[in-house]
Amino acid sequence: MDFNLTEERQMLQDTLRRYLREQYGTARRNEILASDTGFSADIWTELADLGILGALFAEDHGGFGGAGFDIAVVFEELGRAGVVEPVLDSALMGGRLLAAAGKTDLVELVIGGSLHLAVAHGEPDSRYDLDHVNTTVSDNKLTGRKAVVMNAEAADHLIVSAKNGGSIALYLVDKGAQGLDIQGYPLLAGGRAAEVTLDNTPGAPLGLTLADYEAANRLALIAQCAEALGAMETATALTKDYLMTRKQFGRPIGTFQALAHRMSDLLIELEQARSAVINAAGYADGKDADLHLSASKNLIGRIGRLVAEEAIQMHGGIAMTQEYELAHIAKRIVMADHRFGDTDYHLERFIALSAA
Amino acid sequence: MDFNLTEERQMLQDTLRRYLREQYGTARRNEILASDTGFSADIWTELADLGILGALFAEDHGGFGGAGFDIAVVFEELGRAGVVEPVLDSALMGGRLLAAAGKTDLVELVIGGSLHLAVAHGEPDSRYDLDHVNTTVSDNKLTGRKAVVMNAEAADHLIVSAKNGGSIALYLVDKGAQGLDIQGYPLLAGGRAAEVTLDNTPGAPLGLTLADYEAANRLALIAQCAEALGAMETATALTKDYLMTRKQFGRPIGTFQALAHRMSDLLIELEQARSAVINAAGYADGKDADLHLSASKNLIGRIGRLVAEEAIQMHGGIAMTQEYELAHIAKRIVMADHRFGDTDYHLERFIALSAA
Amino acid sequence: MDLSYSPDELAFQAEVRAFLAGELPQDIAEKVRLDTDLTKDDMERWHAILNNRGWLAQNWPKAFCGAEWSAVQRHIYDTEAADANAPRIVPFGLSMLGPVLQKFGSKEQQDHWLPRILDGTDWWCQGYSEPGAGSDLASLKTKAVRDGDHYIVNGQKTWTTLGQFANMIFCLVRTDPDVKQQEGISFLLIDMDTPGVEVRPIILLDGCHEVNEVWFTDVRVPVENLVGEENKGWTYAKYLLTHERTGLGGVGFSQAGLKTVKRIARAANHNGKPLIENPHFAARVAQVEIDLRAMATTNLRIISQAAAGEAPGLEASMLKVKGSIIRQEINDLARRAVGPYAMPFASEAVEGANDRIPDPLDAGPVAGQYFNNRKLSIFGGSNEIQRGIIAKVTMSGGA
Amino acid sequence: MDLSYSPDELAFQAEVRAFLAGELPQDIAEKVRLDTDLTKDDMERWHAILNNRGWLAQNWPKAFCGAEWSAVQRHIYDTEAADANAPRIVPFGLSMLGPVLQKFGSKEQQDHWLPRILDGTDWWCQGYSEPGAGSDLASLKTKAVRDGDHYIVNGQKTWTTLGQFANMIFCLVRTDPDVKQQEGISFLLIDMDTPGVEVRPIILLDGCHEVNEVWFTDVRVPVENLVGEENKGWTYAKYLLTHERTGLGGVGFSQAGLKTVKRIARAANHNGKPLIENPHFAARVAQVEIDLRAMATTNLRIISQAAAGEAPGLEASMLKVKGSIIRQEINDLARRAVGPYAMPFASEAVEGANDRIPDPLDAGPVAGQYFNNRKLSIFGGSNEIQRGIIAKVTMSGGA
Repeated sequence: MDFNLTEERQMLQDTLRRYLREQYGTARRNEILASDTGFSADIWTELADLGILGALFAEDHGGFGGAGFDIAVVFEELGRAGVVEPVLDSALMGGRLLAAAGKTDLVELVIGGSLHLAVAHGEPDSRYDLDHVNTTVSDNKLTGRKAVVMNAEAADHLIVSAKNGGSIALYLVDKGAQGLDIQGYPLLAGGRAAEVTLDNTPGAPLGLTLADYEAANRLALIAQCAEALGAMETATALTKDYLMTRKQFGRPIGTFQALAHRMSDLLIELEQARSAVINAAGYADGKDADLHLSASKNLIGRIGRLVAEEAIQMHGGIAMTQEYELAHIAKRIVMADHRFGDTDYHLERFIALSAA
Repeated sequence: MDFNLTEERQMLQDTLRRYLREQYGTARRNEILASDTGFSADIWTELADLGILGALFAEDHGGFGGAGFDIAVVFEELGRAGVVEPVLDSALMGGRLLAAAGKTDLVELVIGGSLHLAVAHGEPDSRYDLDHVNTTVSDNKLTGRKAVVMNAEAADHLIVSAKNGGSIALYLVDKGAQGLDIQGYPLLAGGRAAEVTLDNTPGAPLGLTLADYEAANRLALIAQCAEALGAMETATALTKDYLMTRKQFGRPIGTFQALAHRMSDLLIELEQARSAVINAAGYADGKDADLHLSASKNLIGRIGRLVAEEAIQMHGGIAMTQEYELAHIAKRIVMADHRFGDTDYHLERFIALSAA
Repeated sequence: MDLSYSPDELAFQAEVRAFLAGELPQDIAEKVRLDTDLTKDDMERWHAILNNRGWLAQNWPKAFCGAEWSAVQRHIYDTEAADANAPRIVPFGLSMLGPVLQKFGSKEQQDHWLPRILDGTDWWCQGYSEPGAGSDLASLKTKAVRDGDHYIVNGQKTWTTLGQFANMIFCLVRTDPDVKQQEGISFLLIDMDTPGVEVRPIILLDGCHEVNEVWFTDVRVPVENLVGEENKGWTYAKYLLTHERTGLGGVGFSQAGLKTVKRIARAANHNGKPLIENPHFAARVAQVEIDLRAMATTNLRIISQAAAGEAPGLEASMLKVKGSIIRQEINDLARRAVGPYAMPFASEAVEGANDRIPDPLDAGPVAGQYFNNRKLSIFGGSNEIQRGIIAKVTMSGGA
Repeated sequence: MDLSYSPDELAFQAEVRAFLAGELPQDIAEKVRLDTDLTKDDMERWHAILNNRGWLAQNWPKAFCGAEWSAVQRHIYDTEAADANAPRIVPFGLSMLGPVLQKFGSKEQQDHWLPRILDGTDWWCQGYSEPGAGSDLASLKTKAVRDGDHYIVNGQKTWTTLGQFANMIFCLVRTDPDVKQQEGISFLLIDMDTPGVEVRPIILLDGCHEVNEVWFTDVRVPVENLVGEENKGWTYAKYLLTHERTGLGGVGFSQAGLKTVKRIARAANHNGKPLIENPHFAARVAQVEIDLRAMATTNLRIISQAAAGEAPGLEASMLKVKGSIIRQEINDLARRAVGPYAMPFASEAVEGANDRIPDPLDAGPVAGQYFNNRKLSIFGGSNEIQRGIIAKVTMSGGA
């Protein structure tokens, strides 16, 4: 049993944390949020140059990491800084699906930062169910509608799921493909997504099935939990600082017992969240992977809500303003609950897997 | 709309509160708790003499009350004082079932305090389900086992449910009836109950069905909610007093913000509980009676747990000792959750009735 | 004890219902249903309709052309209005300034300002909070110095709701800096077109422009705009706070919100069944509904006390805390119910047709609303302030 | 990062498992499973079995005949022991006094007292808390006045766990009344057979006799029973508190408790189906299980830090708070699971065969346990004290 980061991961963490601290402050990030594209191409290139994208892939695929803890380390730091660039969807999910399909040449471009991807799986009424796909395919032409597809506008290729006979298969669809319609919109917590419709749109079969998608989804769950953890760390740190800076009756408000005790409860729950991410990353390869992942996502969802709400409440009015760092961080935390299954979805899955 | 007690009910409340304050202090009550019978015959007689038992019955049956608010007023005061005498089971449920059966002569004895009853409905595996009865009847002879029957040892008659063909019917069984076995034991929160077995035991049919039992059960729900409310009021008052008496660093501990805010939350929830009892009593005759009763019992269960646990926690060690008033009161509150359906049972019933 | 409405109350309820069914513009109701921001014109239209019916100034005495409704009547209106998706009445002139002028204003002030509130000539906003003062009004710094027939006002107010629409602001200003904090404060009416008044928007975390900063630089205010006596403003402010404290539980809003949650959850799919049938979601809905049913009765109890002449003090604080928790929980349920479609930034989306989000659940900006309504436990005296009040009053043996 | 056990650790786990399977008396395990009170004899029997195996003094150095286990080994033992329903090791001599004597005691004291702890000659209890002092040890009032070769002790201790079984008590006593509160305290070993020592039972709210008051009236204690230096007792007490603070999360107890809850809920009927299949109950179980899984990992992280030489300070407080909440939640679930059969007063019932309660779920006194374990968040530094410590340390910039 060992709870220390390896030297490589420690370096990765230090590098990324330092870079984001210097280059991704509130002002810069708020500029990116207000931009048309919703993300910064410069930041993306620099993340690639720093090897952050490569850390998400195994050596076999040209990366130098790819394990659960590599993913957790990267996304915790991205979450800490409230990064809105679509590392999770474009690089991790998209890239790992291409890696699973053996498209090593394309993966190289992802790691290098020059290829952008989107994963179009969910549909308007699928909610969080992974096996609910109504998009059809016939003769490698896809028809259907995909919901809230992250990074669809910027993607060079979309990875699209469709029902091929009785089973679900994944296809690579080019940006300019015929019959592809992308209606983009901004997201509350930053970045952009789109409603994607396909009308007899040609796609190249990737040879991947629902099981492959589920494998990528496991990685996404680790990443999403870790990102939320990082954001919670920032929310907690901001709150701690605020409580010790802001004064009433001549004393920092954090020295008043009610707020002090609530702050202690946040710190206790933050340790729980940290352990949940460790469990997610550490058990994601084992036989009980889904049980652990659902446990972690449920816990992160519950604690995330608590942390976001308490951090705002203990700040008071200032946290209600868009320009304050916590406003964005709190939105990242709460909106994480709407990705890859929410608190209740994973509670139910945990119950089902426990009974099995 | 009117939220004032009628003059009669105000008098009833004042009389009962004064009597219990004077006659049912901690020392007296702890004596009763330690006694073999688990209740005081003197107190019972005095409650009858004061008209408290009569307040639970309509004028038609020789009483002078019997409405939801009469029951709520009486049981709130009984709960406030932590009374362990079986008013709910013996007088209210037993008496009202006999009243429904038209046994006005027996009801008169109940009101007068000379007839003691027990209601034997639940069975070892029925939990809180009302329609789960395995006791059988044939030729007015009953066979089966009844679980946790309150006041069975002291009762002159037991009202016993049994499956008569496809439907459930109620029977009056005499104390000394043949084949009746009563294994009594004390209860954690005071009073005594028993496992009752019947082996071809003769019973007189009361002409009552499950629907009649359900009607009595509605009254029991009002009473149980009101009793728990009264106990919560005592728990809250004791805690408030303690917080303002006990000092640390030269100040009453209640002036420290964390405890002060938690105390405020208890007071807020106590108002919720009070409204829940009003809803239970006020809507118990209407078409949505069961919906309101389930809402109230669920809320009382949740708030009861909060109040009991917080009252103990804010007191600290002293509340852990058996002889302190709060110890008994907290047990009354929490054990109320185990009668007539617990928090989850009524949550589920509320959901089912809402959907209907 | 009697939980049912009297025949008169039932008749009134029917009257309100008929009025709302006939007079509430459908485009406005639809915006309210979807929690979309109303325009100034929307609000003015609705005020005019209510004023026509004589129902705009519900709590004003008849002597001032008010409806002079009983507490129960107001409760009935609130419930029916929320149920019909009517907008709330903008409170600054009607519920806040009006009662203060009626109690403490001069005859001239009453004659001049009150009719203008009713007919919509003036749109008022409130100048109480200041940066760094939190909920502590007594520490305010905006100064008014007498100069002949005018006061010269300098300072800054913040969290001024709908200040961007207002032409008038009622302010607490410090007129005597040498006395104890709560003394030396005056209540001043300021025309926002006066030179030196500047309104700066504050964008809230959900992207909405709802509150503002208001800056005063050498603003000249005629002395006749002083309400009551100089340095007695604290008394008037306290009166206003008490007056403002009815309906704090927001029962009607919560009931309407819960209806929305159920509508969404009936439409939303969860594993091939309507989400409302999922026991975990159903349990969350049921628990908040049960809490709300109890609070609705608490609300009525307090209203009935108020009708009997008792001032709602402690109970108002309790209602505000519990009411905010319940409303916020309902906002949270709405966000959950919508699922992935809670993520789009909907307020911006409604502006450009191109950016329109094809939300299949027709839910409106539920996540934005979730964040926006964190304000319920912060503004107007935070829940921490309320808990402090409750503790102080009860621990000193009050209740 | 690696969450799996090493081969050595796995081998140790197997060894512990085999030992428990072979050596733990079944009657004792059954009592532990049902949360029935153990007799003094039960505890002494189990201590003797562990001592035989060399596993009684798990954290003592080998030099003092201890097992000198690593933190991970102790964690493995704790988990397995809880799983097998082994009783916990009575901590007063082994985990509390032992380490203090080893660090601060004289050679004579070590040679005399430590073997007697191992072989069961002495049963120790702890004399720290005093009435009215709460968790604030520094304000203690029990006095020890030097008189030749003896101290004369007067005063009262309270909440003395299992004091009814003890023949020895280690006490904090005030030896210098004239200095600041935390100074002037000494650490004294007192033979409970000395005239003037009186033990009075405190019956807890679940009816159990578990704690006591201990009164001292002119009790003569030989000076050689002073540990370390006079007036330095506070230092030793703090050392002991730190030492006591491992395993505070009670992970093993919670895991065993959760197993019990599931067993009961599989057997209990709910509307014709096992209770465990009811989604509301299942959700409660799942949430606490998820919390427990995370806390188990937090526990291991802290153990691994401790093994690396870092003192568990803040983290121990966090574990104690969260651990107590989780255990209490599990107690609450057990009580719920049992339904109406939670009402009988079971501890008394086991005494007389006539009063035996025919509980069809074989659940033991779950409601009594629920009340009894409210102590987890009160005794040994209440959760409020722990939250204060956490806030103080982190707010000052520590973590």
